[in-house]
Amino acid sequence: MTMLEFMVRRTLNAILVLWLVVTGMFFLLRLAPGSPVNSLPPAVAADPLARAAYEAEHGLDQNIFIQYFDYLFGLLRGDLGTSLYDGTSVMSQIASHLPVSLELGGLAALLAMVPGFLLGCWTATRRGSWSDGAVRVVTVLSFSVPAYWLAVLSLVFIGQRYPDMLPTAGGFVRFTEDPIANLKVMLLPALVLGLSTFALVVRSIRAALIDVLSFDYVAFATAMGMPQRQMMKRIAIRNAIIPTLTVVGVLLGGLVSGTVLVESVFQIPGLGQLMVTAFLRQDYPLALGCSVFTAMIFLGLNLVVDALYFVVDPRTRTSTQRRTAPVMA
Amino acid sequence: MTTVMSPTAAPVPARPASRPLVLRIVDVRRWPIHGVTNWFGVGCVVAFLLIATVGQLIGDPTLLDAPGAEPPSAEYWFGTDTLGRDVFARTAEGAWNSLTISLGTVLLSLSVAMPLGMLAGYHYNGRLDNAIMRGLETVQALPMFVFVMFVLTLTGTGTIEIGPVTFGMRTRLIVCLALGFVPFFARIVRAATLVEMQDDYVAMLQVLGVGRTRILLSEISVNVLPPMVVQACLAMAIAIFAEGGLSFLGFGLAPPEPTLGNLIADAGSQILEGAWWYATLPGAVMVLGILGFNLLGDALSDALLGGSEGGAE
Amino acid sequence: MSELTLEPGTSTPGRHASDDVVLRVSDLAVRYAAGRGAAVTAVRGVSFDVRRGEVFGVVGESGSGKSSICNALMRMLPNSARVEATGVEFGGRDLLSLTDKQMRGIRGTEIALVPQRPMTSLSPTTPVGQQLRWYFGDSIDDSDVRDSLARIGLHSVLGRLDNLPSRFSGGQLQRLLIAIATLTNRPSLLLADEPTTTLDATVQAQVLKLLLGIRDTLGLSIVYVSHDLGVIAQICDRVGVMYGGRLVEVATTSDLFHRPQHPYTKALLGAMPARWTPERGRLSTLRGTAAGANRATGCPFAPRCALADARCTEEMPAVLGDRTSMVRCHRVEEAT
Amino acid sequence: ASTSVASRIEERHRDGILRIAVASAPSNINPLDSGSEVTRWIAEPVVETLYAYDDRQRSVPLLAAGEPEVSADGLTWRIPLRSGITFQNGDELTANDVVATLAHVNDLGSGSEWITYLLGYVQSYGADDAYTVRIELTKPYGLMRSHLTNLPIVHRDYAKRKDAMMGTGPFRLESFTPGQTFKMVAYDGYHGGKPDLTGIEYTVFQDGATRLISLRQGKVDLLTSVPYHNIGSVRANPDLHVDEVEGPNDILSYVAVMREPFSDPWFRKAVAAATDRHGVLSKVFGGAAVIGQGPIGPAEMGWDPDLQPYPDEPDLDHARELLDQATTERRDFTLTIGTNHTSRDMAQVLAAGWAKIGIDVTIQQLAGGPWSNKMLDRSYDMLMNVFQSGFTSGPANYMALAPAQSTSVLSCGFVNQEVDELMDTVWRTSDDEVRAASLRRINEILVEEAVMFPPVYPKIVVARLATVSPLNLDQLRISRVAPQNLSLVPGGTDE
Amino acid sequence: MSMLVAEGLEKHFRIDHGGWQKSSVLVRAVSEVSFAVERGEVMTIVGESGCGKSTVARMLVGLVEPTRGTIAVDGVELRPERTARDRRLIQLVAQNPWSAFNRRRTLGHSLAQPLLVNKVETDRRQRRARIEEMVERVGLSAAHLASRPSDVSGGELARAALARALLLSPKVLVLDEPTASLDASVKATVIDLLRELRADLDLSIVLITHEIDVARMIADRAAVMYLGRLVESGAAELVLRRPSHPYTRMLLDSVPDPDPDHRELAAAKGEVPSSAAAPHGCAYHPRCHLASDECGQERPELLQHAGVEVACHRILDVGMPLLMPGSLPEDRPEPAVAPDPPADCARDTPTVDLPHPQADVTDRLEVR
Ligand SMILES: Nc1ncnc2c1ncn2[C@@H]1O[C@H](COP(=O)(O)OP(=O)(O)OP(=O)(O)O)[C@@H](O)[C@H]1O
Ligand SMILES: Nc1ncnc2c1ncn2[C@@H]1O[C@H](COP(=O)(O)OP(=O)(O)OP(=O)(O)O)[C@@H](O)[C@H]1O
Ligand SMILES: [Mg+2]
Ligand SMILES: [Mg+2]
Ligand code: NI
Repeated sequence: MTMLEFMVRRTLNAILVLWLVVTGMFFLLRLAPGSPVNSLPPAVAADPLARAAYEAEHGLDQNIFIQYFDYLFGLLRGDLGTSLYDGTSVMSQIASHLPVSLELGGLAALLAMVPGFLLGCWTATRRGSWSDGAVRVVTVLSFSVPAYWLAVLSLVFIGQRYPDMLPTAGGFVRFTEDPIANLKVMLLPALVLGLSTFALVVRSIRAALIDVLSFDYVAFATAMGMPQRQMMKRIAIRNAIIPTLTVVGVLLGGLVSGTVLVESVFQIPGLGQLMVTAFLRQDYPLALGCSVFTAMIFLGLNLVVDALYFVVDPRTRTSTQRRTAPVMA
Repeated sequence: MTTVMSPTAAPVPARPASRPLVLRIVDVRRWPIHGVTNWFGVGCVVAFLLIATVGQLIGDPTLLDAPGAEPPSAEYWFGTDTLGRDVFARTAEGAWNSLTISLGTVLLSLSVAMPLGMLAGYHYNGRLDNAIMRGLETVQALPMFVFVMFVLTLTGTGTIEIGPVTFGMRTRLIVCLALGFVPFFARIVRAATLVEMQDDYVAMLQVLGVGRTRILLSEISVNVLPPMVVQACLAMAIAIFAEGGLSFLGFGLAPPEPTLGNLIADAGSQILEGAWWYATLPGAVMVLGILGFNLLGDALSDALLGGSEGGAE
Repeated sequence: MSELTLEPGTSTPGRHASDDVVLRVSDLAVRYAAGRGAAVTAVRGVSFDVRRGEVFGVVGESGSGKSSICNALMRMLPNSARVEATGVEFGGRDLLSLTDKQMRGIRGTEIALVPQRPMTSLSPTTPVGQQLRWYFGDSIDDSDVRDSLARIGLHSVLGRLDNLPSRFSGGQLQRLLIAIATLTNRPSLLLADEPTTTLDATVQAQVLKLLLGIRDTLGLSIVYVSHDLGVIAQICDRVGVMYGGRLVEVATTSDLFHRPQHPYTKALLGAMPARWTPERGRLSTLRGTAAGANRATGCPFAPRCALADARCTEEMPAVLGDRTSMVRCHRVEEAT
Repeated sequence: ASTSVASRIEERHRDGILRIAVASAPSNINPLDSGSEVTRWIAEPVVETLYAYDDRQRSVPLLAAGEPEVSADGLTWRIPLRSGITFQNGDELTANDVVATLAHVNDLGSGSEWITYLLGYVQSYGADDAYTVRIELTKPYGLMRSHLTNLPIVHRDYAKRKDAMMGTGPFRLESFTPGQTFKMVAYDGYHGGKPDLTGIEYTVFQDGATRLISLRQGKVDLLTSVPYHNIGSVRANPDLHVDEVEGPNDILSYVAVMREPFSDPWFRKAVAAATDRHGVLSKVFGGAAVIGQGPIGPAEMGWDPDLQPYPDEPDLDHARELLDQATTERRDFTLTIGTNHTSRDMAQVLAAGWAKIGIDVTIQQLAGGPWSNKMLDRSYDMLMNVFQSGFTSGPANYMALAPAQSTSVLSCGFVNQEVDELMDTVWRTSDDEVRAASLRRINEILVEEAVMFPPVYPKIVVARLATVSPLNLDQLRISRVAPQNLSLVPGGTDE
Repeated sequence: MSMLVAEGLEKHFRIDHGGWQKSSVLVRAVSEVSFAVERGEVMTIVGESGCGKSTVARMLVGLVEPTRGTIAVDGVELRPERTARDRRLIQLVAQNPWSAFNRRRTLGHSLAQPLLVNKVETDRRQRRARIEEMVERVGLSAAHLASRPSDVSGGELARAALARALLLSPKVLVLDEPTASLDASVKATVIDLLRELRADLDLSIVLITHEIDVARMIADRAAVMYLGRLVESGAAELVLRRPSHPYTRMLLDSVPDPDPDHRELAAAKGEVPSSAAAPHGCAYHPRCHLASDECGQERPELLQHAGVEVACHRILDVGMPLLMPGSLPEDRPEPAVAPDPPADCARDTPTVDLPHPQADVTDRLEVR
């Protein structure tokens, strides 16, 4: 399979899943008790005239399937309807919140993956030493500390002293407004968010590397006198990345989930916070829009991981041949 | 290439003594748990369980008669909150809630995921497998948190009566969280089943006429279960974390029922005003639980799987 | 390298061996720590010589310590293992007292290894061509080198250098690995740890011929580990028989097959279907298994030996003979 | 209190911008859509009303040129407008703008909260000429005057927009980030006196504690909704001033009289008697509230300070006696509250109190929409929420009373002829004395019948840096912070 | 009537290559394989790895559904969906004893399964007795039943696997490389056991193996497979000692002879091609030193030739191999016993005496 072919297949699969998600959520939301009209001021919502007028205005009086297809076509056009709460376009809300989340997630991923990768490689070669033990303790602790608790604690212990580090206490600044202030404000949340990812990357790389180091091909390279450094670079790390990549999909899910919590604690106006508010207010169109976008991002990121997988592990290209390797002999 | 296997290619792996699994788990002396960290993990879990069970008997989590916002003292170990409640009593009750919900979640999701995963693995690449996998992918396309929020929003926070069954918030939380865990478990079960399916003994059983149900229930399951026990332990940690996160966001049990998450959330303002004990101590108990189950998972992985699970540790 | 031919397809005992010793192993012991202070002694008191141009066979059942010897010679045992020896002399140096760095210099250049499982001995994610380049460097572009590779049956591999190892058969890969092991630096000693057990008989024959051909051309010595007496008979000059971590008998191949001394050797030969006759009825002459033999205090074979007495279980027999041929057995000792 | 904070403030004040921390942002910035205080706080400097309250809470003309002309039957109102008043985009205010405003708030599909007050009363409206607005009513509506005092007038082109605000006030909305920040600059063409400030900036801090921290650290000048738990520490801080006034802060708290157990008056009275009002006052509000009895509080029209049927501390013995007389078997109910922290704390204190007479309370915390669902479906036992009523209704909280009227769409099932009639009077009459008397009587009946019993009336609490000029507390009493009238005073104020 | 009759067995696997058009490859794992095994007879199938031996075995026991062809045991045709009765007719013993048992179940449990599910023995006690009897029959003790696979040796496991297959008292036993993964000394005991059982139980056995030595020792008849097809079949003495087909000869020659005085490693030319792209004509022709143009064009049929069936165009050109004295089937009354073995170090295969072309082929390998 070529890269293009592989990606097209994966993309089609992702689109199918996305469609299932949208369809499932849409109908479930519509089946849920309580009309969205009820989020109007009670006296308005209680009045049959006002109710009918509102429903007509928002197309809620139509057949559910018509609404569904309207929604799907809207989705294709980039129109996700309007928020019940404030009547703004869901798309514009998402457009203004999404970049913040992406920045936060990206920053967290960067802060977690790069040092995590390096530390994981480092400890794998020092298996059993005290530094390995220390790293193990640190990583287990790191992913055992819930981000939201850490966030609350950091509000206290760091926020009191360095209020500029906190988006909550200083008001959030967008990257486009003031990059430095923005990074300052994002640093702590990104660290908190990335901590568990960092720990899992370390553990995963370490485990994979230890595994790989016991494989025949490493033994052969060593027996052929290949210097340790080259062996790590050419063989060990390259092969150890593959199992880690499969974990990365899960990690990304964790990051996306994590933004929801961390954004709530630090009051960062990202997609996560928007989504939580939307859910709490039962602002269905907004909640649905946010969820669809989250799913889209998640599936998109997984596509990227797939692509990486394809690059790092050329065996995927001949996946079917691999299963029946004897045929090729 | 050739199937000529030298004896080296199929060494008899050293396995723990062959006694029934349950006995091996119960007999502490024989626990192959060694190393400080593993025992520390067991200690954490025990401490967490103690707080959740025995601790919960000490003090009343909803009684408002204490002085407000007092730091920890001999009388109130974890201090009191602004409404004058004993934070320790609330933490213990919260730990109990966390524990029951997490345990329920893990058990429920396991009981759903085991059959699903085993069926998918048994029919690897078949139509049933594809259908199951697509379904799991769909549930997974939303991060678990978002997914649970979605379902909880749909069903509201009150009790729901479906026929004669009343779904309280606790049950609902369990069901939602469990639904989020199912893909996670099902994938692992499926992978483990696949490995088993490639083992000759399954083919042999088929030749001997053992049916699908029997193979899955009485043969493959005994091999899939030990790794799942390890995974369940790790999942307990995640469930405690997730339950805490949900109640932190306000999607958990309703007040005045304390949960570790809503204790932390409640503390928000107070902690800045110097009431450090308010969020710190319940949070520490939660960390105790999560850390404990994580380490216990590692330890069990050593003990049950010879430490080779996923090459981890 | 163009002189590489595979002309002599067979090996006559002693034909290629000279008297200078390439490797001299004295009293080698390998111990694995097995958790909680317990230890497994996989190899003990093993002494043998390998002479220039000689194929020294090591034969024995699973777990008898064959691989442990190879790995000890390469100094590639896991950290949990301890190696002791009065000396492991190779090219005038004691391998065990070299620094790690010096040892790295010897690996691949003076001592090379042919692995047991060719299918998993190349990195699975890098094209074969690139891996060849790691070892051969740019010389892989020379037509000479290519020619010699093609001549040893790697023609089809050279045509598909951008393919991953999984696209080649075990035979092709094993030939490739042998080429890498022997042709990059022309080592003087080759350790072959059951290089053909995973291969078909037809492919095995090809690989064995290749090994012998290379031995003849380069004049290297080979330590050939196997549990297949047929292969041993075909290619080895001298053979050491391992049992329970001990070398119980060393003899020239011809002597071993025609005049086996040790009861174990005899039993092993007797259990070969190829040497079975209908008159004999049963094929097996041995009871029990080799499990736990390396924990025995006396002769490791005593529990299964029909001739064993109390002395055998208590006392390890002394070496009878010299380094070129020896046997360790009380019964043989008594007989002489 | 450090010098670095002081210098930071001084540095910041050079630009003459007042920074205000608010607890939440309005859902949209159309000031006609929402009656909530969050919208109002942000809209105050930008939009103005036809009439305004003076410091004695009498309605006086602002954009109107004088008192409205009301026809003898009370059905036709003519309001003269001042001329020469311009919007912040330079357009002159005319009757068309007022008509556009009215059109929006009367549009059933617009979702504007004002519809609640006008539905069924306003028949038509129009411009007689450029400076006269005419409103035709279906029946006499005394409250119209109050609404005209509260309803902001918006530029005709902006009446329906949810993403922009255009009024005649002293400040112009320059930019905003939804849910986060709102920046205003002084409008040079303002018809009144020129403000001291060059601009006002609102920042949303949802978390009370961080809101407070930013005030302490001098990042903001003014803080609305001081968390009740933290009032003590603000009071103790010499660099900060805290203003607490009795305002139209309400705790909407009523029961479903049409269903068990609250259909039983004895049960209701027992619950009312066992309500831990003092606990709520001290534990939840840190003392910044007044013990509550009926639905009408101290800042509202009809407040009766002498009406005190229930004790501060729950009278458990009496409550048990009352409960013994109840015919209903049930000893449990669900308390449905809003999602805010205050409601939650309150509910927990109350539940603990009720538990003492053996009543088991389930607390159900719901956000706006789902909360409304309950209210509209009448599927609640007891509803409770905190809200501020001043903006749409002035010094009287009619909406909170609506459930007590049996003809209301929101009726809680309480049927009382006298209350129904009095309510009609309240809505109809244009005589404040009559209205106040009616309200007093309604309050009395509801207290007696224990249909509505908020445990306390919370105060409005605003904190500011010492370097901000004092607030007008008379305006604050009806929830007007009026930041447009504030100024920055170097070195602090002396009060 | 033959005990086991396989008629025209074929198995094709379709393998998808994830591509645009879902291009797929057809692997002809087994084609047109027919054979019959008599009561009490051992028939062996030999061939290189991947030639389809296991697929035949799996088709015989119903693990793989044949694409074409029929299988009949004792005159009963077996359907792809095996019934309990079918299963009692034919059973399988798989190659690797370590993976033939559930590693977390006791041997007792595993051995009870066939009796349980086929409702052969519903009474617990009797079942137990029957299992113990069988276990002792294969040389294990009842104590082994309580242990798990990891606690017993490979040889014992192999015995247990045999016992399990025999519990259903099948008429035909299919053994897929039963000794390949065993140590030399253990292998010998298992071979002994097999020979014993066969004599006692009057079993028909299909033995699939790599090990020509083992095959020679116990087989009555032999079939040689190459790329999914039978190339030669007939009496074991003929096929395994005096092969007719060039491929069989090459196969036998490459088995190392355990005699150091007789060193002649005959290495085959090239390797087995993929069964997804088998060469035209005779599949062996690219490696065959006798190949003519015809071989590359037309596939030879299996034809009777000098007592065996051979599929080779050139068989007549090569000529009938010299016979070892006393090794023709009709010379021997008892088929189960192999002919007189040659002296201790004599070669079994008489290839030396033939105008033998292998030497130059093998020496050259792929060198051109
Ligand atoms: N890393 C290790 N840790 C502990 N014990 C080991 C280790 N490697 C080998 N052993 C033990 O040492 C003994 C000899 O093993 P070794 O691999 O050298 O045998 P072998 O002769 O090569 O066997 P095989 O034919 O199966 O390859 C065995 O009992 C084995 O269990
Ligand atoms: N399930 C399958 N799907 C696709 N191809 C298969 C399958 N099973 C077997 N094959 C192919 O069929 C051919 C014959 O396989 P089979 O396992 O029968 O060979 P074998 O002779 O038993 O080899 P070995 O000696 O290695 O066991 C091989 O090319 C193999 O790749
Ligand atoms: Mg070995
Ligand atoms: Mg096979
Ligand atoms: Ni092969």
